Amino acid sequence: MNLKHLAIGVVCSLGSIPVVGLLLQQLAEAAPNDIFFGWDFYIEVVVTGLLQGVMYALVALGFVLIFKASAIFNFAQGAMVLFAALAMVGFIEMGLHWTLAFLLAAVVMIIVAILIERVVLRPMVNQEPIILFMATIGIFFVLDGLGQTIWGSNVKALDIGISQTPWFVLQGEFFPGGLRLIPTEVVAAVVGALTVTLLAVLFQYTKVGRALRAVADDHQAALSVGIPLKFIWAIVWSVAGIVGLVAGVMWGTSLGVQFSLSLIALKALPVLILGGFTSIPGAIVGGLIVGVGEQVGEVFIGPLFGGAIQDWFAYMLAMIFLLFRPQGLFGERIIERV
Amino acid sequence: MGDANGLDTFPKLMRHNAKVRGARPAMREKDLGIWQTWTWSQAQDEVKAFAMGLAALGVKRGDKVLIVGDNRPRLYWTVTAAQVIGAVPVPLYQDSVAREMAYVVEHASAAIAVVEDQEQVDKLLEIREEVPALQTIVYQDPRGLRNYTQDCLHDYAKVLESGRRALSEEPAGYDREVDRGRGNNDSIVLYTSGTTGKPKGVVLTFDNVISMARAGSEFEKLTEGEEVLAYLPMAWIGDHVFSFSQSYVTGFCVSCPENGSTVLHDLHELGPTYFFAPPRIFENLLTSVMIRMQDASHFKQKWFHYFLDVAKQVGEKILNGEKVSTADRIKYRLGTFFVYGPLKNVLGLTRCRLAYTAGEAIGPEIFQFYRSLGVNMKQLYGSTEASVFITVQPNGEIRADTVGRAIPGVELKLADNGEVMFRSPGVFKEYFKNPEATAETKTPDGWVRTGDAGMITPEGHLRIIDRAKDVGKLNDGSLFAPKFVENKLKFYPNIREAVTFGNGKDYVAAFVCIDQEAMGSWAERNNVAYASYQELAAHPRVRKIVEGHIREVNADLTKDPQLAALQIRRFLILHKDLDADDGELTRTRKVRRRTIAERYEPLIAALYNGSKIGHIETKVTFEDGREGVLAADLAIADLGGGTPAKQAA
Amino acid sequence: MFYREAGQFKTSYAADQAIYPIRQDKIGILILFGFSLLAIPFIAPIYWLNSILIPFLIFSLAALGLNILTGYCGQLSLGTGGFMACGAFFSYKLATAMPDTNILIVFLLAGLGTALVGVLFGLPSLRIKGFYLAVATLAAQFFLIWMFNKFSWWTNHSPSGVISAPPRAVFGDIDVTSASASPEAKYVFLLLLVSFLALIAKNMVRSRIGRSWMAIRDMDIAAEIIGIRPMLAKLSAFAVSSFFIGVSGALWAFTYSGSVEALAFEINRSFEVLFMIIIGGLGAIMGSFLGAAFIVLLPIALDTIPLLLGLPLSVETVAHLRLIIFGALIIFFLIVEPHGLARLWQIGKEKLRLWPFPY
Amino acid sequence: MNDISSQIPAEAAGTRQPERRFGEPLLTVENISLSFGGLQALTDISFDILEQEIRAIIGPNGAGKTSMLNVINGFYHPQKGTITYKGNIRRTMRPHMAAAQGIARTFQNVALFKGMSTLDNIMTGRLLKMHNLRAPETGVFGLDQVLRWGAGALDFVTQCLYWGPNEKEETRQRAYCEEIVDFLEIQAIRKTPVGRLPYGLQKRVELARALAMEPELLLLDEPMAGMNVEEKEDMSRFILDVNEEFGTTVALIEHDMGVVMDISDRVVVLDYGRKLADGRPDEVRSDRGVIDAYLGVAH
Repeated sequence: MNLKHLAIGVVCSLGSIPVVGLLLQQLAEAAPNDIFFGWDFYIEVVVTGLLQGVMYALVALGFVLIFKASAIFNFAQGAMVLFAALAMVGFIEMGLHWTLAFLLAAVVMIIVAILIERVVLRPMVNQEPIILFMATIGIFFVLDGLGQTIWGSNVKALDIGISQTPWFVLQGEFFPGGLRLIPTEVVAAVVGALTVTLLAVLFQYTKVGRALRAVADDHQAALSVGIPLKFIWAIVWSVAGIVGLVAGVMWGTSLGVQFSLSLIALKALPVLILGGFTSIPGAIVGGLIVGVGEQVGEVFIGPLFGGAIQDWFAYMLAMIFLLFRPQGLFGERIIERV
Repeated sequence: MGDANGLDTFPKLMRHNAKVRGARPAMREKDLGIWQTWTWSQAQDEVKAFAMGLAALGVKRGDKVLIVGDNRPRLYWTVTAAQVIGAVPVPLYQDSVAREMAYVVEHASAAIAVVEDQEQVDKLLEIREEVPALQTIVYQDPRGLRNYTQDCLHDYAKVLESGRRALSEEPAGYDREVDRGRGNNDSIVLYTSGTTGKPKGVVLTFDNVISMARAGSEFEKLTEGEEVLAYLPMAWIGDHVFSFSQSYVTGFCVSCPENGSTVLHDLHELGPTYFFAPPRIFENLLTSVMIRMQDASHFKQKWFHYFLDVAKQVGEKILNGEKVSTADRIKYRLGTFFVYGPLKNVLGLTRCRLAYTAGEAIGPEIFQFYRSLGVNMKQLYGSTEASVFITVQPNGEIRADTVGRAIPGVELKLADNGEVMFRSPGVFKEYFKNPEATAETKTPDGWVRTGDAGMITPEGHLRIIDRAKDVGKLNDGSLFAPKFVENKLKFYPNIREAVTFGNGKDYVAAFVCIDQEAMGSWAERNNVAYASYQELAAHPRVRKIVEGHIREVNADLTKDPQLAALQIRRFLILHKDLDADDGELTRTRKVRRRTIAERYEPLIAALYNGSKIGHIETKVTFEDGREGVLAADLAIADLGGGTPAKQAA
Repeated sequence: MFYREAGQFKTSYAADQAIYPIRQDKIGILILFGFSLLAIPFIAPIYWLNSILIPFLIFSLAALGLNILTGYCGQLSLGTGGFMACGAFFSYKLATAMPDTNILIVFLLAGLGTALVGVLFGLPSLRIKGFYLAVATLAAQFFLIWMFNKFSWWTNHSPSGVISAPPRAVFGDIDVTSASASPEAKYVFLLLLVSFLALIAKNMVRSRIGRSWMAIRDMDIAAEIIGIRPMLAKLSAFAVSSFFIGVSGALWAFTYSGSVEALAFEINRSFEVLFMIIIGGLGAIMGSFLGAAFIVLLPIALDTIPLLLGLPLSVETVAHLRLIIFGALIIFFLIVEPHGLARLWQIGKEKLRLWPFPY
Repeated sequence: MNDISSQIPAEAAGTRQPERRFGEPLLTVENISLSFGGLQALTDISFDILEQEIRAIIGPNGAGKTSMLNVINGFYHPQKGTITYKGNIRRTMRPHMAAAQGIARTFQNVALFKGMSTLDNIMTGRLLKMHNLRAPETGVFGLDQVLRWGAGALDFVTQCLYWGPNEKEETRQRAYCEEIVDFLEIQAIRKTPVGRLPYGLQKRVELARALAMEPELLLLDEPMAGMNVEEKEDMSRFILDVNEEFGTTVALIEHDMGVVMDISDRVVVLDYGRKLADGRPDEVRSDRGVIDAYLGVAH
């Protein structure tokens, strides 16, 4: 958890906003008759993107945690998000208060994590990464099927008391109509920030966190100093599960809890490429960049392609990015040794 | 003697083969990953060129040409090439040390040696001072010899080259040389590694070798389609006849393995149809089969042994063409599919239609095992002096304990002391430069003493019981053949060595050494704890097992009135293995009877004075070279035995 | 058990390097091929041909393609669906634009076009490896599907976005495409085509190009030091792989479904094919076929079993249960035999060769 | 062309020289400096390797020996200094270009292709020598390039069909590889997957793969690491044989001083990325600085 990196990332992503804005200004001027954008509109787009980005980052965070600790590319992260959200909705439907339901869902996720470690990971220690990756796809199917078998496959609303009516803030000269903000997204951003901070503290200052970092650095070495690898894995998967729960709640409140939630994991992948598979700040910054990039791209570049480019825009962005920095924004530089 | 077609020498046979089957394979060698093949006409070209090359090096008629190396086509061709120009090839065991080589080189007064590689070159260079007669060394594989500057060294390829040049200058030279050969010329000198004294060079003429090779081939109806693996030393008569002479006579192809470490693999690949191996190799193969099967699943083992039992009951009968019930026939068919076929496949014996074993007695269990699988395995009795063939078991008359009938052309008789004597067209000309030994072995009327004691069974088969000089008499006057009994005991895997006594005694008694590996694994399976060989050997249950084996041998011996007196009356299990390091065995694991008689004198006495316990102190040499004294009290088991003796009487 | 190898020695390198150096294998494969070609079309029910054998052959081809890239060259790709779509739409456009061209040439051109696209999306592999590359290939997946969905030019402006394969004949007048073709003809056509392509794949992997792929897979640094140009090796793998996948996509559209839309080649299709090669066996031609058979048959088996047991389950529950069992089976399989069915096959063969000895 | 014996220079055969004679410098490195970020791996290194000699590079762990080899075969790019190979000053170089110029290499930790058999590994070493088809040289500008592409495409087709020129070429190269198998005495394992081989044999297979490239300069990175005495003797013999039979120039890194003293003609000693000494084994052995820095530590 390198503060310098974090700072660079934040500055970069914030710095990109005016640049993007400027570009868009140019664009707008080039075609003044077709569309006209005001500054407020750009900012609104960017802010929406940033908030969306936090949500991506939350999902990506789960990936990074697991990849860091066990070099497993956990494709089931999306399914864990859905499963957690379904569990929480399930508890709420049983009449529990959402906070209690959240806690219970967290417990469920811990149980799931332990089960995964026991049933899947432990017998597959020392397998090749691609095999483990395939196994997580297996987990993806199981969780998907299980969640829907238990709780049904209808779209469910998740209400944790956040209003869906947009807020309009900063009304004034700059934003004639006020800056339009969706409360859920704001809350998500705040929660996301909190989660990251919490994780940072956890990693930095607790014994488990230190062990975790040791494992991430070198499995063998960690084992040789007596760090219980299996326990660490269970912890990491639990944390990833809880992070997934948070993401699930956030996504669920805005989109409703439904099957497509498990596919938002796919959205988190370019975030990972941008940020690097092993960097938590990378996940955050990457998320922000993808969120903003996607919104901006959709609004300004989309029309050139006939719209609806979110599907692939983030990937293209990430791929172009990779050509210049193969290890991602914050990934460790790969020095090949022979 | 000669031949109707005038094919009385190997060069002539080669020319004949190149003419009538020039495009058929003559030799193969597993080299560079595949079986490189030479047809008869290609082989003849090589021989032609090399013969001329040898002549160019100054080799003359009657010269001896030393040949040293593994089985390689070029070395086989060297044999023929030397014969072309009337020189006499002298193959040597490739693993002999320089000192042993020096004797032969000196004795044969060989001026030229054709060798395989650097290893052999080094040995010959080492002894060059001692044997100045050796003027020329031709090597086949130039690897590592780049910086050898001795003038006597010649690359095979260069010799071949000069031969080709000579041929192009005088194309008729080859035929002229070949035509000069006569059937009564010396064809080869084979040095036998005698157990005592210096090796003797057995001189065989073309007539000797070719007539016997032909007789053997006709007896077994060998064709040009046989596949043979040449893996036994070229200096041994068996290899010379099976993988050289018979190939020339019938035109079949001979294949050389890649190297010593790949023989089994090459055997599996080649799948010979005509195969020879000493009993030791068949035994090792069988042991490895049984060991590998122990790792198989329980079910598979049951399955395997069930069908082996079926084979034991009916396999030989089917092979011998006897009557077998349809049910058994079906069972055997199934067994062939599930077990025997695959087993023969992994052993490389799938296509084998004739397997010879000779040299030593083969265990009946081993013999029957292979025969029951459908491998037509036969025992053969022969010697260098006979150009191999003396007796062979004819099809349908296969017994584990005889070596068959004299093959056509061979006469057989027993001397008064039981020694086997024979007379045949294959009888050797002489021992090279050793008329005394020749006279000792060969009577003026052409009979040859084999040195083996034997009997003729009522059906006319020869049975070898021991070396003639080891055969003695019990006090009641009956023949005592120690090795015959010992071999019967040693066929049990649990028994590693056995020494029997009886010459000048009232009855036969025995020392037995258990096989640590076999008994050890028995002990492990049966939870018998032991700390040392000595402890295991002294274990009562071990003694019971050995006793059981001896009783079986005794029961077997009673069946034959000629042998009933050989039953073992008393025995003990030695507390240590007989060891070559202690001088109790020769390096080839032959029992040194005198040493044992001296060292274990108190025990022998105990065997004959009725004691229950024998006490012994022996000197032993430990692995680090220290010597120590091992003391032990050994229990003596008494099997009684008045009854069977009476039965015999 | 069936092997009698003794005596099958090789006297030339050509014989030693044959695809099936053992006679029994050769006979076995000829019998299998003969049976598939001459017997199955007559004895297999239409249902079998349509819903099992035809998709099996098409998936085998796709798996073969992905196996070349992932199994032999070590480049993980999740863009299979996208490349299949390329093949499907390219061939549709070509076939409708040039109705008189032989369908085989159309497939060939569509394959070549897909190969080109594959090379384009393979470019990042020169800089990145492993999962980074896998994610990058998702770009191809999403972009391509989006493109075929978005622009109606690809579907000849069909309002539904669905393309319907026009009937095309081979060997004179045997119709092998579109819904009107007889399943038997389609099957035989596919069998011949896929076998031929599999033979080509086998030839490639035992030639120089295949060895350069495997070298890159096993140790790229050592490969480069031996003189292999990583760019050439990787891009050729992308090209060849995409060609195979493209042809399989074309076959999917033309022979299997007859009419297809871009969504048929969604990301799930990519995973499906990836599963095939993992379960079948990475780096094994045979594995592609075994894996395809497994993945094609598994859902059918899963659907049939509750029916057979007479369990009164709703369609939805069955679908969910199927997901669970499918996922669990995959995990189970990966734990038990991570090297796939091809390895099992190979072990079985070794066992038979060593029989009666244990392996 | 592909017969090993034709690789042997004619003058090498014949009388054994008491003093081995070497040719011109095959490779000269001058003032090489290499750093990674702040880490200085090599500082101002200069030495040369003469044709046909066995040159050892020794030094304690972290002395920069492997980095030196990496520079020579183009894996690392030094910030300063020049490398002259066969009389030409080398510019930017990728490892595969070095391979094309006749530099082969083995690695400290065996870098075999684990998924392939011994024979396939060696065959892979022949990749640069394999040509199913060769485009004719016309000398016409532009046409040659077109012809080369055409030949490349045809070559690809022959590989797909495993037919004609491809089968012939595979067979030809297989024969060459078998010569190497024979030379290094690994016949018994030719079809074994290399992953199943014991370490010592793996090292031998790696040497075989390097030899398959018909290198002029063979770089060996600790060829005897982790071997027992017997295996070391075998390996030393093979290295000497290679040097003698094929006239291959060898540069090797080795820790076993006995081996180095036995088989090398000249030794260069590195320590902390700097050159400490350079000369014949006996000279180096008695060098004060070397004893202090290296041998002294070992005692």
